[in-house]
Amino acid sequence: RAEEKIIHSHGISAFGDLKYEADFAHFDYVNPDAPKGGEFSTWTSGTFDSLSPYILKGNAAAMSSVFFDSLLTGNLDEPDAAYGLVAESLDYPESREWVVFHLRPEAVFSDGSRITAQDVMFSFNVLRDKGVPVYKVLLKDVQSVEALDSATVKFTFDPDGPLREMIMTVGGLPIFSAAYYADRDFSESSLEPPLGSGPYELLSVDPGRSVKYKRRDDYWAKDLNVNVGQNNFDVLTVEYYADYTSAFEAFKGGAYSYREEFLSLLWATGYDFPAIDKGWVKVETLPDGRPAGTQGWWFNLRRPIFADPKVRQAISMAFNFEWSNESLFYGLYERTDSFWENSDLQADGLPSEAELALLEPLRAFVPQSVFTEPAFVPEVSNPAKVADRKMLRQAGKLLEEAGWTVGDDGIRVNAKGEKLTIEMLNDSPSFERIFNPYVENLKRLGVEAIYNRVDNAQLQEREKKFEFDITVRRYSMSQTPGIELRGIFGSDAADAEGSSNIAGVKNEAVDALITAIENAKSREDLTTAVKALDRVLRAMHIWVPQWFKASHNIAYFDMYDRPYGDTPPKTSLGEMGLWWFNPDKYQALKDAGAIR
Amino acid sequence: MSILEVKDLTVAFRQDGKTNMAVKGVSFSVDRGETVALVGESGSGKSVTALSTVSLLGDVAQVGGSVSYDGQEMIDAPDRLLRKVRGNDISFIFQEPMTSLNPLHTIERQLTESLALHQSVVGHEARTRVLELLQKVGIRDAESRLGAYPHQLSGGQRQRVMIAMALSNKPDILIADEPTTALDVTIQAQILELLAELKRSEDMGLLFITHDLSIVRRIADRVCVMKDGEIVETGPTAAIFENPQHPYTQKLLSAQPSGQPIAVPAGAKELVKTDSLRVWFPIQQGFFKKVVGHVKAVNDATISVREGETLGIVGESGSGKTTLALAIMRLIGSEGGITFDGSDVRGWSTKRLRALRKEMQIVFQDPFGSLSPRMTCEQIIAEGLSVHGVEPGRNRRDMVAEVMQEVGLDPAMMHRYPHEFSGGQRQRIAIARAMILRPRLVVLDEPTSALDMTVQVQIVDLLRHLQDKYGLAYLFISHDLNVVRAMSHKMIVMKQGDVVEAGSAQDLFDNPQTDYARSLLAATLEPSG
Amino acid sequence: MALSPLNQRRWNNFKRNRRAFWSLILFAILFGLSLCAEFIANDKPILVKYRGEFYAPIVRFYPETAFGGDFQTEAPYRDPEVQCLIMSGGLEDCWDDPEGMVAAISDGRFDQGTDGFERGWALWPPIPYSYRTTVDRPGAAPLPPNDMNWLGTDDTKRDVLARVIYGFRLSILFTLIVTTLASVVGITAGALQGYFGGWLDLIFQRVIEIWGATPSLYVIIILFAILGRGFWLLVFIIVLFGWTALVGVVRAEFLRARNLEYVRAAKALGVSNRVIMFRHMLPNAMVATLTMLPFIVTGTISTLAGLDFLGFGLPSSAPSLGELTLQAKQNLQAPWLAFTAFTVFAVMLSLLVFIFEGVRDAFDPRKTFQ
Amino acid sequence: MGAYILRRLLLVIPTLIGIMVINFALVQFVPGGPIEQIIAQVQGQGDVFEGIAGGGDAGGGSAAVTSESEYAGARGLPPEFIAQLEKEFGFDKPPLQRFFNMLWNYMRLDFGQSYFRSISVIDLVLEKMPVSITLGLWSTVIAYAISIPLGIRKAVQDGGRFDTWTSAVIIVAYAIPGFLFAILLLVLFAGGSYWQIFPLRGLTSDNWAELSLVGKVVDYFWHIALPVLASTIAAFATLTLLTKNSFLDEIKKHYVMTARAKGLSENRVLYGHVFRNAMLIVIAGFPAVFIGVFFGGSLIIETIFSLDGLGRLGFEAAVARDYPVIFGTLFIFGIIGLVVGILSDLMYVFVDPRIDFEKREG
Ligand SMILES: Nc1ncnc2c1ncn2[C@@H]1O[C@H](COP(=O)(O)OP(=O)(O)OP(=O)(O)O)[C@@H](O)[C@H]1O
Ligand SMILES: Nc1ncnc2c1ncn2[C@@H]1O[C@H](COP(=O)(O)OP(=O)(O)OP(=O)(O)O)[C@@H](O)[C@H]1O
Ligand SMILES: [Mg+2]
Ligand SMILES: [Mg+2]
Repeated sequence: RAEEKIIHSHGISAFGDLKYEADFAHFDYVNPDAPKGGEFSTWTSGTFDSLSPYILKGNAAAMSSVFFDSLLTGNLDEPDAAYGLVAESLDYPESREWVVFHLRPEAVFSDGSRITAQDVMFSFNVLRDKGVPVYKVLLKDVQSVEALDSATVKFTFDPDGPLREMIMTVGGLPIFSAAYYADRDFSESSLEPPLGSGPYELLSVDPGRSVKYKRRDDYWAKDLNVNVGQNNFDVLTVEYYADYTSAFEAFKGGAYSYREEFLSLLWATGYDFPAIDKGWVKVETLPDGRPAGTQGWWFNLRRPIFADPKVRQAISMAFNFEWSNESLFYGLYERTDSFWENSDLQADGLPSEAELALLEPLRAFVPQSVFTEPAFVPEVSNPAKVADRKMLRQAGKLLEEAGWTVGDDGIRVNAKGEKLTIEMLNDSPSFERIFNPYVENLKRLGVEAIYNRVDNAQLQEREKKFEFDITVRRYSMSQTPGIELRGIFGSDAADAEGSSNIAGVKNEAVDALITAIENAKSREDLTTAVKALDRVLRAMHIWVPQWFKASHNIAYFDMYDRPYGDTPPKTSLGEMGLWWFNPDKYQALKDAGAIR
Repeated sequence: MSILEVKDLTVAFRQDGKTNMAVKGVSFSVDRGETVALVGESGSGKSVTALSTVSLLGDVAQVGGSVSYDGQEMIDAPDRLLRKVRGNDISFIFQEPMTSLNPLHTIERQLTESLALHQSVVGHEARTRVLELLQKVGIRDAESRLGAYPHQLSGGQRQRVMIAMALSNKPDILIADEPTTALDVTIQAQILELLAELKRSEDMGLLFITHDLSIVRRIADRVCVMKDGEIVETGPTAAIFENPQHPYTQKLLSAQPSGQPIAVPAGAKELVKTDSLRVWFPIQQGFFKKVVGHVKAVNDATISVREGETLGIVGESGSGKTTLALAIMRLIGSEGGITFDGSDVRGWSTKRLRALRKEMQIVFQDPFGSLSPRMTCEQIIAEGLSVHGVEPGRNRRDMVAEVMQEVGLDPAMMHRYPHEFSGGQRQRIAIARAMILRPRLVVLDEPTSALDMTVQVQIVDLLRHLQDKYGLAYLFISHDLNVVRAMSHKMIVMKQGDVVEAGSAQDLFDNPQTDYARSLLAATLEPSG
Repeated sequence: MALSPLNQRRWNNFKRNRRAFWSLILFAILFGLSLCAEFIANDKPILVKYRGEFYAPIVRFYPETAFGGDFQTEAPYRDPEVQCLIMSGGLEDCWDDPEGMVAAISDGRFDQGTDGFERGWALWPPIPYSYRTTVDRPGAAPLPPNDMNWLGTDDTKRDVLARVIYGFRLSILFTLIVTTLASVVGITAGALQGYFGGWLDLIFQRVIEIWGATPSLYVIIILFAILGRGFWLLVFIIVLFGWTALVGVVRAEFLRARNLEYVRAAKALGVSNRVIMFRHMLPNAMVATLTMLPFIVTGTISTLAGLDFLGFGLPSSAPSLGELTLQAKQNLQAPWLAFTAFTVFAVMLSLLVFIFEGVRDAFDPRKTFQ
Repeated sequence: MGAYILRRLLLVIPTLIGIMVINFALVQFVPGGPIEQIIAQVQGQGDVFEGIAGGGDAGGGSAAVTSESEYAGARGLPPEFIAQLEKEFGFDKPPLQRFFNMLWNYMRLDFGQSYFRSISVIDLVLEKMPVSITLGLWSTVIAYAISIPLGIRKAVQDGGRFDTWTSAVIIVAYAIPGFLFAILLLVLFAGGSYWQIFPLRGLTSDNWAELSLVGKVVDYFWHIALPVLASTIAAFATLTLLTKNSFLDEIKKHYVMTARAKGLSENRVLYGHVFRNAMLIVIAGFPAVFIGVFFGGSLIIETIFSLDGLGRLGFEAAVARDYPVIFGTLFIFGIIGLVVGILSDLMYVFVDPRIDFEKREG
């Protein structure tokens, strides 16, 4: 295999194509001349007691990863590309079974010491052995790492692993100083600011209350092309509040300057306070281009009552999203149709030629509607009434077809006389108001639905052992799906206790499609395969899809500028990196008394 | 002008919408250096009258008329004036010393408090004064008693603490409500002497409420006789005694428990017997209550009583009479033998004893304390009936009414709570409670101390009658030797926990052997002091 | 049954405390009304006349098909379709424009001669919602009060008034049962310990200490996981952990009272320990208990609310006052929630405190009324 | 008495063991453990305070941060790692052995470390104490300072106008749900919409260290005003009414009359004589209240005012199944509680010397 072509590059992407040339000056979405200065402050919930986000122990302060650089860094234009940061360039074979990173000589830690291959090696080892457990999963497929010399490091991967992503995975690891940790235990949490090489250093920390980071003027990479026009604020502040209301009140009073609103209730009713009326605070809704996340009620397919897809579909129909959206969500959400909602991986209409090519061999394993009907979209119910007669009538028919007829007491029974009883599990108080009308609707359908709220640990335990009928789960879906889909939809995971495949999907077609996704050689192939999978899964009715919000609701004191208007980069608003401080606006606010 | 002037005093209590006039227009006065005795029927309003003088009744009672001290009106007077007068100018000795002391303060603290308040005497000086006072009222070993709590004292000791408290500020007027009922004759004489002394030296006025006419005769300058809330007769002592006008006065003066106990039937069974009974109370010190010694309340008592027989127990205050009685009743722990009706009850379980309780009853020295505050008179008296199921078929309320009548209480008062009675009335409730069970042995601890002569006669007659009819055995504890004499077949004399003399009552009265007994019994023999 | 003179006196005393007396009456009325909650607030009619026959939906199950509908499940009486069916005697036309037809029939505009028409009617409770009925009003919940929902709706569009009525019943029943059981057990245990003392006291106190240190939350989680969530289980658990509240107080009072002279007198009378404890001493040691009881009662309601808060209380569809308070916290923009919760609590507590004050007074021998 | 105290002290040991046994046994049956918690974290779920902090929106929509690692979580944790965690947490040993290990460590005063933080349990508790002491101390002080005199005055004027309106006020105050009141205070007096007078969170300002002593004191009280008010508001009712009723019971007794007859002022009578007789329960409750001051936690008030106290610690530990913290605090507070129990009983004797704990035959 020595004759295999070795690629030498300044960056890498999942499928090899890079948008930016080797000598690009800056990413397109930044303002290369953004002025530096000012302070950006926002809030987060809870408390913190540690500055190390990479270990199991402690609650790390928000953004405490700014201390570190990595070999490669991503950008907001391409979902799956990475360019060299600490690494000047990298070499890898086409098979991507290994990679060699060449470190920049100027890359130094904040104490002036050089970042060496040994540091990279150390970082890898320490993360895998002592880091948060997820690194164990991520780095499982790295066979070895070796420092070829002090500026060159080589990773070798398991040929059976997810080679497409491995280089980016190891390239994205934070780099710690081996010397610094020589006399410190990496796995113990502390509030001592760690030695890193990143753009910010700790300014101050008030445990549990706030953390401030200060921009480093001597940051070695501040003028590097991947950093141009970024890291514009002198100070980044995160204020901590344990209570949502008090955090909101604090914002009203100007205790911090930027806030993204996640609560539909507040967004709809709370944003009318004096600072807004006076024009001090700007309130905006910006589009969010990320995949929406796959949130829904998942059926436990292992349960015999859910064996018939008609039953599942009927139960799904009883959920009146339109009513819920209007009555409970202030109309701020949209219905989720797809497992890859809000992305171009979402299937729609009838299958394309390419998809058919993938699907045809699997015809025996998939519902026939995949071939004959457009990708399944949940029916639209009447928003005015929680119980939509028409819908329930249809659902009832489906249940009847599945052999569940209504008994004398109004509850459905099957031929064996068993009642149609389902328990809906949940641990989140905010979901109760959504469950309750749904449960009432199910009751009108003759389904004896029981809503059971349990505590978090118990939910985990029951989900782990698959002891539930229906539960709520949200998966974040990658823009470049890969091996993780085996965990979520793969047959192997269906019976493995504690796996992510809580629905228990066990279908050869699904398995085959996941393999196709893993092996996709181009983004096009990948898209086709994912769409096919989406189509199949949707036709299987393995869940009751919930809803999503494809926008950022933000409010901020009007003293920032940004390089884009109303169309932010797809994947992020970049408020902390791309935005910059406008001293004039700030002064105006200050003069008006908006800020103390 | 008189220093204390009471005019048209009326006191009314309201209950269930009915008004109950306890005092109906009483007028009298007390001069400096004068002793006025207030005598009369139990429940006639003496205590209430006394309490109204400095507005101590609180708002349960409606007080009318006028009381003036040194020209100042006391009724509805401002608090500040009252506070200045109370305890300093007008002092009180309450009728029921057992419940009138703060149960959680040591006697030292209670005594020094008034000293500090009105004379600003504190610290060592106060302590010396207190000791001096206690010695004056005849408390032996006063030093060691300073740290005692009221419940650790005998009835007479508590009464003397009360007296000491009242005298501590050398008041202008002393209102003494039955101050000597729990005291033996010797101490009583000592106290009276003390009062006379104060009267002389401080020109103190004394309002003296008592049932003991011999005392009245001895110390009073004037006498007011009360009945049913009114003063029916008043005049100089000699005149009243010599020539009583009102029929009640006449009756009162002639009444005197007398006569002889009815002879014990021959061959009567021995009912109760003790054998070297001993009760020692540990003296504890410090927070950890280390035992540093013992109060030998009863040292070595051997007694026996037969059916139909009365054993009189006399002895100076604090000599262990009450303790002996409680021990026999097995209400406190003791050492030595107790035999009841032939069986040794010492080791008996409480459960087994309970059945026996019907047979032996006690009338406590402190009637008020022994009545459950939240039960009515009826419930209290009837309780024993429900426990022991006496005489089924009879209406319980009728039985209660009957026994109340027997002890001279109006059955109409059946539904009152204990605190709504006078001291003498409460005492009779306690007697009624014991007698209604028709027990075989009754321990009577000062059962007549708060009763006027007419009632005393009635009670003594009743007791004798019951004894005759049912063959009851009595243990009769009293300081009132007239009553003891009228009741007892046998007697013992106690001193500091020991039985110093025992024998037939006749013999003992006629021919006491020890000096102690002689001095104790001497006083009675002369009808007037 | 005739009252004994003493109880008569107590009752008179109680009555003379106007505040207590009226509180008792008011409380009795409120509680009595809430006991018939189904007939005051319900999403089913009390009585239906359909095709000449009477139906009582509150007490019996009728499928929609009984009224000519097409669902075999329980008839949704609030649906205009079903209302129309009832009023018209099951006319097919109801499926097209139920609202219009209902209006027409009510106005008498409807042609009586239509084939198959038979005028029916439904008698509704004053509040036509049950505690779990979702109200069909446009807009996002919680909705402010209007003539449909006098106290507005909660955050699931359920009528607050209906929930309060049911919630009052549930809370009061719950707390009365819990408080009664817990205080009977607690008072008895405290009395026994205080009265007898010695090893009984020593050991029992330790048991209580151990018990008191047991995390009730875990017990609740475990029992819920095994037995499933339910009213009686919760009653059981709260009693299990609540009875110790009074033990200390009662024990202390008994430790003191057992030395008093009247106890000795009762013993001398041969009264049994039980009677001494409960007839002689308890009334005198009851001050603290009587004072605490109203607070234990409301405290139990708060406990229930707190459990709801943490998600370990009654099922969330249950009409709990605690849940209402939580919603009030989460929906500060909807003050009618907070206002209702507060008012219900304040009224309930005041009534209870006043009643118990009256009881205390009635048992106080020295209390006299002018 | 000495023997009794000795007996009590000796009984502390079995009691403590009993407490630990019960709790340990219980925990064996509780569904879910720390490992499940970690798995949940890896899968991007399981914020224990979600329900408390408010703001959890079912809509969630887009998560704030979606990183590579989150997708990876779906692949599940390797079993060997879970085994390793189990070993680390000691779950590989049989329960009995774990229990005795724990007791042995505790006997040597080694309380171990939190599963989820690099801090010893003792330090953790110490870290949270300032908040708990602040809330506990001041609300207790205020509650007692107001309730007792108020209750006494109400007893003296029983049935009067003063009695009536104060009853109304304290009952209404009691009826206000504490957290609603807290939120109300926060929005009104610390929020951005009305009067911004008080700070929103914390015990002190950021620049506390630089303040003068007076400045520090002022700053402290300025910060705690709202939380203390919120946690005190409901505390008056019980104590006031208890005081009042206890006084009513005593105030008409004979010894009070004696005290009055001495000419004592009304206050001296009430506080010097009646108080001790009436307040046995309240006085004897002091030791317990005292530890309540130090170790009490108020989850909701702490959360609303972003204070990090024992209330949140306890809740977090219970929900996240942080057993070292649960058992460590249980043990520490257990010992203190038991000792205070003894003190409290001795207090009875101190208050009322007639009391003893000896066995009484009927
Ligand atoms: N509980 C106790 N603790 C300590 N000493 C006590 C206790 N009870 C009584 N005494 C002491 O025991 C002695 C005897 O008391 P007792 O009550 O028997 O006297 P008594 O003869 O009845 O006197 P009196 O005629 O005054 O009632 C007294 O000195 C008293 O102080
Ligand atoms: N609180 C009260 N409520 C109702 N009636 C009372 C109250 N206190 C006293 N009485 C009644 O008032 C009357 C007078 O009582 P008082 O105590 O003055 O009698 P007394 O003359 O002192 O009698 P004794 O010699 O028995 O002590 C009695 O009939 C008594 O029942
Ligand atoms: Mg009298
Ligand atoms: Mg005596």
